[in-house]
Amino acid sequence: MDAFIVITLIKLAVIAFVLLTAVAYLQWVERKVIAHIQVRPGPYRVGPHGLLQPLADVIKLITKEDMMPSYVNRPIYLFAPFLAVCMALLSIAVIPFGPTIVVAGYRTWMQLTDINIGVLFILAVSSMGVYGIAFAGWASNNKYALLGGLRSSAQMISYELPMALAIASPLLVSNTLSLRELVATQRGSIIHWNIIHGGQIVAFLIFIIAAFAETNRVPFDLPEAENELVAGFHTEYSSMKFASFFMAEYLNMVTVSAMATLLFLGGWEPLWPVRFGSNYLPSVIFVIAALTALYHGAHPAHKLDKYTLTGFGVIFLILAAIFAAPIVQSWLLPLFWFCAKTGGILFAFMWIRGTLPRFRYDQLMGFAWKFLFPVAMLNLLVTSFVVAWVS
Amino acid sequence: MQLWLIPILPLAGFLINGLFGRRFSKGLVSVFAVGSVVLSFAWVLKTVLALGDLNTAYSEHYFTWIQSGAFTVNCDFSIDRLTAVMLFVVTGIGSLIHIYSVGYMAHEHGPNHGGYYRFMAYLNLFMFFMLVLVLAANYLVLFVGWEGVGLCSYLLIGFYFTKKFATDAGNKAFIVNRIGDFGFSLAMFYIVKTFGSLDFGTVFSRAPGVSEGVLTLIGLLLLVGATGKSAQIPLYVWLPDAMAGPTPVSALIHAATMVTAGVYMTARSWVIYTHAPAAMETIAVIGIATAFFAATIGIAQNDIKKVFAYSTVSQLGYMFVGVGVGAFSAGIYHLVTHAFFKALLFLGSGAVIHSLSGEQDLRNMGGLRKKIPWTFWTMACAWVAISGIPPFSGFFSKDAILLAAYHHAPWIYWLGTLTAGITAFYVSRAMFLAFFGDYRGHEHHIHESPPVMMVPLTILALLSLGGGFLFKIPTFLGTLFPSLEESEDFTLMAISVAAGFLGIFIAYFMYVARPAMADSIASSLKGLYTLVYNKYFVDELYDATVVKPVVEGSRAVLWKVVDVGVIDGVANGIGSRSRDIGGVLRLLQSGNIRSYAAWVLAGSVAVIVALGVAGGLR
Amino acid sequence: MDVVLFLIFAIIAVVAAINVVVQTHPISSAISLIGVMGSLAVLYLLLGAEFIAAAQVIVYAGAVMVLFIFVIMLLNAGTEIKRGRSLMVQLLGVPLLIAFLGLVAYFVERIYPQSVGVRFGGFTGGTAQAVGRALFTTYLLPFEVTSLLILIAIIGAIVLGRKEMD
Amino acid sequence: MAEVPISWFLTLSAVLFALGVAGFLFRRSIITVFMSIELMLNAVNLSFVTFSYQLKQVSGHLFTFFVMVVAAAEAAVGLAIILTVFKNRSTLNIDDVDSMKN
Repeated sequence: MDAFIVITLIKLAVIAFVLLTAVAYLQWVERKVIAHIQVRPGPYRVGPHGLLQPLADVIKLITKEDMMPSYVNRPIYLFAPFLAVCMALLSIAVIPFGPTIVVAGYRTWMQLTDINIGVLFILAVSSMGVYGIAFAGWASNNKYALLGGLRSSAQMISYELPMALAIASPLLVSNTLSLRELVATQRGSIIHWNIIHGGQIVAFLIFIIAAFAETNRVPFDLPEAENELVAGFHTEYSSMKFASFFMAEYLNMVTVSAMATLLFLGGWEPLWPVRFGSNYLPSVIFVIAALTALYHGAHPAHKLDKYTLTGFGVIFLILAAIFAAPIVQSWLLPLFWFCAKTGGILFAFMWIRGTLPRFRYDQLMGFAWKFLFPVAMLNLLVTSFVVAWVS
Repeated sequence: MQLWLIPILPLAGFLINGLFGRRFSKGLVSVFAVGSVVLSFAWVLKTVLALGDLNTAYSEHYFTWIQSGAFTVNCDFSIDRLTAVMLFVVTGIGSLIHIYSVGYMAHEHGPNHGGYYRFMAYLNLFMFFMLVLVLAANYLVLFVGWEGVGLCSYLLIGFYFTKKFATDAGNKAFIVNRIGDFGFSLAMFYIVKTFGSLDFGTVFSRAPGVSEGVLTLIGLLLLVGATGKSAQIPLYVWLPDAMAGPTPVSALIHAATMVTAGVYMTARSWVIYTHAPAAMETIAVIGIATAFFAATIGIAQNDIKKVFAYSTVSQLGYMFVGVGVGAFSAGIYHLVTHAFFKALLFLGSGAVIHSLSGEQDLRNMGGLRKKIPWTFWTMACAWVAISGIPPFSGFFSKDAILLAAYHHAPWIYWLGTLTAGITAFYVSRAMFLAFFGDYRGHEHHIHESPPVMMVPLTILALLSLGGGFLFKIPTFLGTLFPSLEESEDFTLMAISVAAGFLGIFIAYFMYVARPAMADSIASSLKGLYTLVYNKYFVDELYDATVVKPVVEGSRAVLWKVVDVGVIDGVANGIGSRSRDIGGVLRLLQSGNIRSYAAWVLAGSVAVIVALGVAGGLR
Repeated sequence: MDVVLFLIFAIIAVVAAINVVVQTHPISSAISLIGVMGSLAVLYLLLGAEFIAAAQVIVYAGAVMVLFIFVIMLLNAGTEIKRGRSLMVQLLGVPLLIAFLGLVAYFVERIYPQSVGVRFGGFTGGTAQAVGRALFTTYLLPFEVTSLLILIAIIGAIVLGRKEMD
Repeated sequence: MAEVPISWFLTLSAVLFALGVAGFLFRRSIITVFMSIELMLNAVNLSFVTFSYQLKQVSGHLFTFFVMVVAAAEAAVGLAIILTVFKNRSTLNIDDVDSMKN
């Protein structure tokens, strides 16, 4: 019992640290990606290649003056960002990153807690997430904020339906609500994943589209459409409270990406079977990365690159060596696959943000109710018939 | 053997035409209506052939209809020789008349547009109920058919519901039949009380052990039912009025099939009657009285259909005589031959009416022999048959009845022979007035009816001519009924044949040779003529003794006292008391939702307290 | 542990419920109600009703209450106006309410012995699988009827919400 | 580890229900009154789930499920009605909606 608590606390600390750091750097990655899509360098000044930019941003946000507008509903105004971050963090608790591992003699899951209604839990928590935005919009006592909040809550309840239906299909195929078992049924290679094996490509696409809307991302970022609503629901927020909404958005992105990975892409299962050498892919990738970094370090474009890139090359080489070590492979490899898949989806988020324009609001709602919802319904129907037929 | 298929086919026809006939073309309606009945006839043929000699009844059990204690009524059909005869008559004549109707009703539109499919649907429904009646294996199922044909009779008499006399005639038929049905119901109650069952088999096997008095009572009550359905004294008054319906209806329902249901039922209950001589005697007396009485009325009627209507009443009286004197098979024999020639007479008169575009009065006809010869010759076949001219069908059956009557009681024979003469006279009168002499009417486009009408006429004509010796019904039914020791008596036969010839001769003399003579006789016997012409004032008598008192009584007591005083008083009283109470309760209806909620809360507290006090919460 | 959990969430529920009643602003009431629902969900978990707990959060907190908030925001419903006291309701309501609560509590305490207790994991029949099985076998007809009801409610809401309401 | 007496759950349910009734009786805003109804439904749901635990049957969960669904449908229609009432009468005070009186 005590060991359980201690292990859980340790896991909690590790996950919170990694996640929050990752979120901070996700923002850096996004800025870089969009910058490169738009053919400009992006953050470059703080640290090598702008790597310390997130740190600078955090310091800036914390030290900024915390504006408290007059005539706001103070308790709710303060409560809203807190709620948003809380709900975003809560769903991470049930997401597994890997299989059961043994650390220092203790068996544990690479997950904070495994509950057998994991999927329902995530749905429940994500449905609560809308309150943060709605309250923020309402409590700000600002018409732009109110409209943004209204829009976002309407949008989120609308897209929750096709999302839930899209989630139901792979659940039917895997016949479980537990996220761990969900991954277990997709064991093997890419052909065993729900997206291929269960024929859930339609559900996957619906899920991704709905996820974009749920996280208020381009092309569905109507709540913060700056040309119409200034900054939407967080118009009146500044400093850390503003940062909280920002963080919540990125956390939600991570959550839905992880969900997509678990539901459709086989979780931490490798792309192809181990017996064909999938275990060595990370090492190979890191070696290639290291070689590239070392090459550029030898032929620096900038003055500092000579040291930084070489350093990175060395780090990559060390990582490659670590991944090649059999002792840690058992828990590091699943983590690698999971992060790779989730990262891929996150990259798609940024990629789409860099390329697609924004919807109009009525188009957005019409799309949800008149297209996405019927298609999701149909997909669920067909899936259930197929499942009933097969079993 | 799927006996149920026989009645179900017309029922299917009824449902199809009744539900969808409005959208069908006339041809399609005809196909369903005629097809279902013809198929039914074919199935009867197949069934009877497959069942062989039918010496014992063959029955089928479908389901238990009523079960109450030891008393059970099943929905059963059974078929024996009597049923087989009836089935052939009903489906055979029914098919012919359906075919005939296709032509006769072809122009049916106008005020009741869509009358054609309605007519065909009713006709099919009638076939269904009639077949149920005939196939029934117990009194209750028979009663279902009995009531059903009564319903269809009502619907078809009042077919031209936009005309008041037609609906009045329908009502009259229905109400008069209620009296008979009341007797029938009482008879059934008594049968249940006595035998504990309504099954024919059970009742008849137990009948010999029951006292004569009880059987007489049952027999007389059944007879009341039979007099209603078969238009015997004193309940015959509805049948002449029933001619308000279309002519095929008169032929099928009011001549060939439904009105003979009483005869069939009486013959079916022969076991009861043979053990109740007094009831048998009553049947015979009622029968001969009706036969004579109706025949005399027939003399003075000018409406061609009325003449045949009274003739039908009269001939039904003959059948009752046959049954009443114990010659059940002779009665059924006459039922069959009568079905042939009377259906023919009606259909023929229908053809005449059709040719004259609706003219029914004999005084406006005349000389039609030349204009519609085919109709004339077919009707002439019926004429000789009903007049009892040998060797045509009517001769055999009438002779069989009269012979049996002579052995039973000679006075019945003599009255019957006289009636035979009168029958020959009035039928001849009608024929002479219609087909001989000069044309007295105004319609100038007299034309022969279409083939679809003439083919059934021809078939019926052949049956009227040859039916008597083709179908030896007494021999066929000999195994079913007790045989009477009958000796062929050529003297009696000759006398009755002579009466027939005499009737025809007198009619020829009066209406063809000396046309003025009829009127002079009528004026010289003015009192008698008026009496007969007005049907002995029976309708007026009933009106004064039954209808008026009932109407007046209803008006004075039921309406003024019971309805206005008691029923209205109670209804209005409840209404005004409710309003008073409502006036008090209205004060609670404040429109304030929260006060409603407070009352709901008070109610739930009261419920909890009551439960606690009553000990429900333990 | 179970008792502590129960007490924590029961107290949260009661306090939030009182808050629902006494707050004058609808949105405060709504937030309090969400609190009640959330704590009830935890109590459901304690009672072994994990599916119902999830459904409680998804349906009540996630959908129904969002609708409420939505309407409050849409109508910009402010603090309620105090006027025209309904004396009868006050007179009738307070004693009745006390009587109701007292009676129910009395009977509950009398009927249910203290020995019968609730313990986490004491009942494991509330999984999604068990509920689903019962839903699609024993309770299939009510389920279908309910779906019909929802359809009717959707149509009703659309009809009521149309612009050309007059 | 101490067990929680069943009666506590039921009493909690009764208290929540009574609070719902109180809200219904003493509040004037239609929206708050409506929320009080939801509170009562929740209280009843708690009883159902408790009974389900006591009887070791899943039926109570099903009843709760149906109550939830009905509550959701009710909320949809009820809020639509509130919107209509507000549109036509520009009031959210329940005492002003009394045209059904007498």
